[in-house]
Amino acid sequence: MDTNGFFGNWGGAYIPEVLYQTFLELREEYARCRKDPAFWQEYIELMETYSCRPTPLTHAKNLTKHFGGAQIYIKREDLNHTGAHKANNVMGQGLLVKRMGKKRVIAETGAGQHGMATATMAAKFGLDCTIYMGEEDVLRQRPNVFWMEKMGATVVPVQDGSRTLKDAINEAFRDWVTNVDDTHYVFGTACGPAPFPEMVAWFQSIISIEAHKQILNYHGKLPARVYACVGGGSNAMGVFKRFLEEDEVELVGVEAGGYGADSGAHAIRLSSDDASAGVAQGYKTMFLQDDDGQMKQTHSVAAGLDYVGVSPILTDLWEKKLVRFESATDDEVMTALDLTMKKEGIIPALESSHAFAGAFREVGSLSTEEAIIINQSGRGDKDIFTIAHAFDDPSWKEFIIERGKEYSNTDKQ
Amino acid sequence: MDTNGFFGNWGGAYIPEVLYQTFLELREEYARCRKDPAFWQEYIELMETYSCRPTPLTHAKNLTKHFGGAQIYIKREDLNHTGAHKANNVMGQGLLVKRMGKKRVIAETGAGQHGMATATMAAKFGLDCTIYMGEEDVLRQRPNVFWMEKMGATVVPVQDGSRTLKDAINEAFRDWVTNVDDTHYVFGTACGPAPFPEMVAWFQSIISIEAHKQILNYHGKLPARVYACVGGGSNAMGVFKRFLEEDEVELVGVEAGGYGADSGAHAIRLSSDDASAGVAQGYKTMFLQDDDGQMKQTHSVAAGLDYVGVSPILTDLWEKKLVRFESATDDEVMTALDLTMKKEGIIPALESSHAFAGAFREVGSLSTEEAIIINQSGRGDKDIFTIAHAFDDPSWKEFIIERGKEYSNTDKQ
Amino acid sequence: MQLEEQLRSKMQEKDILLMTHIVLGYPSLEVNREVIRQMVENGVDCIEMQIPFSEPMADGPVILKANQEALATGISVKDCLIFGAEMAATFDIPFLYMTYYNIIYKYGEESFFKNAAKTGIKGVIVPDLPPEIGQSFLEYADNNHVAPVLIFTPTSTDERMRELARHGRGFIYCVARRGVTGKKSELNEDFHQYLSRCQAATSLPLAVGFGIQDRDDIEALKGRADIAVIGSRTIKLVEAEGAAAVGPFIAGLR
Amino acid sequence: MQLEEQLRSKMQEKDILLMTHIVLGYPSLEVNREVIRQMVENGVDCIEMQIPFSEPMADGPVILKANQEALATGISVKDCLIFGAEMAATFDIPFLYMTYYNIIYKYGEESFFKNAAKTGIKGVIVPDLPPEIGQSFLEYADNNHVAPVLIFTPTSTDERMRELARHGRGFIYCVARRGVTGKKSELNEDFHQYLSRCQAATSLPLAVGFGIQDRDDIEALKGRADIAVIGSRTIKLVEAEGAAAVGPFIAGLR
Ligand SMILES: Cc1ncc(COP(=O)(O)O)c(C=O)c1O
Ligand SMILES: Cc1ncc(COP(=O)(O)O)c(C=O)c1O
Repeated sequence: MDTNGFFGNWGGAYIPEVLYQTFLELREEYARCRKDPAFWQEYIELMETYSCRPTPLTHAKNLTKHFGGAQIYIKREDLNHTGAHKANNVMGQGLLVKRMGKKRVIAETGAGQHGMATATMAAKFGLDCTIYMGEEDVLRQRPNVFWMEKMGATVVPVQDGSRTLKDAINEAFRDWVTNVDDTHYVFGTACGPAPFPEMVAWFQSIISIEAHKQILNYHGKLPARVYACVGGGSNAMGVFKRFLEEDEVELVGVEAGGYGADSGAHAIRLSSDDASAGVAQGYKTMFLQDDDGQMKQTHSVAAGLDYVGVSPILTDLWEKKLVRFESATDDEVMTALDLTMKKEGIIPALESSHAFAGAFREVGSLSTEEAIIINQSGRGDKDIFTIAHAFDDPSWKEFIIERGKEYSNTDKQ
Repeated sequence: MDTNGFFGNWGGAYIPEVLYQTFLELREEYARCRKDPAFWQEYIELMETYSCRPTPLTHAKNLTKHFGGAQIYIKREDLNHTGAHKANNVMGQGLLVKRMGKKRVIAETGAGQHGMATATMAAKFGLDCTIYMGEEDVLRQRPNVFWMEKMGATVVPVQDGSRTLKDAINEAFRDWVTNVDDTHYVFGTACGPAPFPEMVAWFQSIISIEAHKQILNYHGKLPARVYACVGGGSNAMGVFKRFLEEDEVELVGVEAGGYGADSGAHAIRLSSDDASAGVAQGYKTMFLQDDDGQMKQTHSVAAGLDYVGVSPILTDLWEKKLVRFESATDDEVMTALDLTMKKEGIIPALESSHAFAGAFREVGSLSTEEAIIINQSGRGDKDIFTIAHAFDDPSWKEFIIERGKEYSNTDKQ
Repeated sequence: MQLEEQLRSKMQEKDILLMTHIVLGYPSLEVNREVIRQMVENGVDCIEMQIPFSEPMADGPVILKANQEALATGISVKDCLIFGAEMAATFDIPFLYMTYYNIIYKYGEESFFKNAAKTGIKGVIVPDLPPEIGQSFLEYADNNHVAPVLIFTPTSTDERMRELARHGRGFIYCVARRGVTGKKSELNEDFHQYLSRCQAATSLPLAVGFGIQDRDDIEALKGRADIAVIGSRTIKLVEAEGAAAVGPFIAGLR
Repeated sequence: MQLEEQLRSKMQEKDILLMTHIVLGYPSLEVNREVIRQMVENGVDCIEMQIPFSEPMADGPVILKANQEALATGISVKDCLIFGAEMAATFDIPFLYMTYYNIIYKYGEESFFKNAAKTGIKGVIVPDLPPEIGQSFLEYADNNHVAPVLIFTPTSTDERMRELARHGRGFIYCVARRGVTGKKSELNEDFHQYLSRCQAATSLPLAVGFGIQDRDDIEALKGRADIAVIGSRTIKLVEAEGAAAVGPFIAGLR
């Protein structure tokens, strides 16, 4: 990151003037934290005692046998408290908020995982909390909304635009410019204005710091490849970061192919030609936008991946060919999920299942002497409404119909 | 455990003759495992790389402040893979099954957590799997049923008796006596015929072996008390076992008070006079039964606690006054759950919330120099249908009604 | 006369004896009474009366349901014992109680056996009490001259059979196969070898049960076993055709 | 004549100038045309025309909705620029574009400013481009004699204001409060202190916007600011009462 927050041609801080001072303070506090080994130590201790770090690296022997190629290792971010890697970033920012003395946090959320994590952190740190969530996502992820509210957060359904993640981000910014003095905006992914991309990637780097040690320990050498799904890019940056220092490790980001790269209904920013350079939501990156610069509708079966932009750090790595980008369609993702459940007893989130799908496509052609790491960014429990729906499970439907009827009847009384 | 499987006056193996030989082999294999340090080592490694052990011990500073008494520490079994302590037992038995060369596992399940854990283990170890679950519980815990099926298990709804846990156990025994040669019955709690109570408690003792080290490390001395909820008693035995060697630590088991001790609708076996000594489901313990010895209906808001019997090891410890037993009503439990979510950003399972409720009642009267440990046996996500229902959440109901309507409509087409 | 003697004297007259099973209180004691009458009149040699239990772990769907429905009518253990006494007093064949251990444990082992002895019940079958943890049970049985009937199964080793035979009285109940009551058993070569092992392990009469359903099954047992046990089959018959169907069915079995 | 000069000459005649805001294409360019006519005829001194953007991060609900509905009609950036040119050619007051940076970035900074200059547009307001990362933007603006209008806010330090003033042209847009467009601002003592700080930091004319709604607000600004900005207020007026209501409203403001 240069002094203006750029990574190569990407990033920056395209922010309304009213936030200038706050970003200055944030950048300074962040710089102090980075220089202070005690801060990272405090962060590690928090994650060890409140979340479940280090998360395991699981050798997926059955999947390995199934594909007959490289040894498949799964980095288990699903075992974090609140069920996804999002906790890493949020807890780190929580410590920062305490240092800055702010009393309130806000956040956007798509899949609801970042909202859950932020509501959790706010409860633990005793902060007021408001979560902005596209109305579309509120409907898709009602269980997460329920838990956020139970933890004391206010969840605001955003009814503007496409009523998904990007609109929630805009709305969070509107809140922030209004309540800038006492409020910190806990950005949920490695996007947004500097220093967010770098800061989020820093907190998430705990994933690859652990995985690097673990794979050397279990496999005796570095992995041939590391796979991660790419929504905003935080779990990908997290699991890539330490391995970027190792030339022999190929890093692969898997984007949401939705109904297919040619369908127009996807969220492929880097692995197709549909995106172009732009500036929105405070930063410069490759956006899915039309020729006028208006953002397009995106689609993915995974609520956490259908985002128009992508981390400027990843865009820089893409441009420099240091990370390879692929995509996986909704259908491929459901197949990969199904296989992983049956073979390993592990339920990846729909987001994470993209990384699995991307890896499954290629792993068979690697030697059995090699290893790959797949980052399981989260667990699939949260997706039961989507997954049961996607598998068209008849008893699930019946169950929901019955419950619905019960509630309709009691409501009438 | 004596040679006949008794702990004092309790336990034994009251099994049909057809199982005699299998139990002999099981007892012998178990004895070999206990003597073989490599087995425990293999178990630990499995839990470290597949589940998330050691699970953290979280200092609940906000709850501590709220009650103004002893330091509250929470043992985080919710962070296990599949979301509860049940994984400890199941993975251990999985290793045993592999040694015995059996190809199929069966299990009973109440809350669905043990079924989830068993289905998961079966997927990982490549075993056929059938789960027996009371029809009542199938309805209460549909999400768990969905995941078990997706992991390749067959879930059989049991329509006999009270259609809950005890009936699922009976049905699992019926399967076992039929398929005894190739099948292992993965008993889910520290009950049933010997060697199950001791074996399950042994695998679960990993909880207190870790917690003992952790509390000395964080608090500098032993805790004054350790709290656990008591269904069958496996999580309680797990978190008590190591501390039983320490005279100064008081152990407290919290049973399901349901609608209250006087209501008749509860599952209090040891902390009220409603239960009496009996023999069922293969072992002798205190059962909730009538004067003829017929088992009674039980009730708890927590599907995993409404069981008629209780671990014979706990009954022995109760008789010897080495563990104190209390109960918490459904209402107290919901209040404790609510407070824990708001104060700590942690969502205990309804079962585990009983331990919290029991601890909250007493912790204020202990000195702030002291510490207590509450065992959070599982996470509450699985309970969303029950919890949202119990909190009477209007947007949840609306959401379910809407979904139900959608499904009704598409089904008609 | 004790159970074994009684049976042996009948065995002199017939090439195989018949034992039947009923669940007390299902569908009612009145129907039980009628069914037993028909059984006795049509040549049944011995009847096991199951005192219902809420957790009949070793029983299959038919008897399981019978247990539950009997209990749902409100029948008590005391009702069962009074009825058992009445039957023993009325009919001149040996009656046994079959039940799970908890029923006896809660009633009190000593009182239970005293009651049985006093009311003329000849034996007790309990499927969930292995002899090594049933010492007091076995002692009370012997002291009261009520036969504790033990069970052999295809999974029992020769050694285990000899151990069981040491404690069993009256006869040995040989379970025909793995599994619970109610499903048809294959009476094949393996089964015959199993019965030979049973015979070698004990001098007590052998009863064979689990899935014995018709005249062919009984015919096949002749010369290999002393007693054929008809269990769920008559319960299903009563359900389908009423108590009156039992007499002709029994009559046609031998 | 460049923007600052134009404004200064008007400031000689009036005790405060009026700048208004419209969102191009909302509800349609036809209505925009009529609204602008009424504004000009009733004494508005300067108009900022917002080129709609799908992500108007700094705008409140009224303008946000206007952006979205304009885009839903299918309006393009080109449509907006043609319309802007028409207005600049038709009416003898300075017109500005207001938009988010991405619109200009995608169009091409150089082409955008060339177009603006050629069609008589006097200035550009972009709320999401801080000058330190807008070097090329600022250069193209200066080269084409189109004023880049920069923004002061109550959170800006004196130092930051001086830095902004160094890059700003035409006038400084002083945001009256924290927050987004559309909500009423308290024009209290704090606000007056803030305006004094603004004045001290720059010699450019000061426009005050965000929440200026009526004659009283404007009255209160006289002597403290040079330009009062009416934003969402007229959009709401058109929504509620149609374009014809704009003229009388404007006429009544001063
Ligand atoms: C489980 C999970 N994985 C991945 C993502 C995508 O975010 P990112 O690309 O920042 O990791 C999300 C976003 O919600 C998520 O919930
Ligand atoms: C989370 C959780 N805690 C506790 C229990 C109760 O079982 P036990 O008493 O054996 O720990 C269950 C049973 O399903 C459970 O799911």
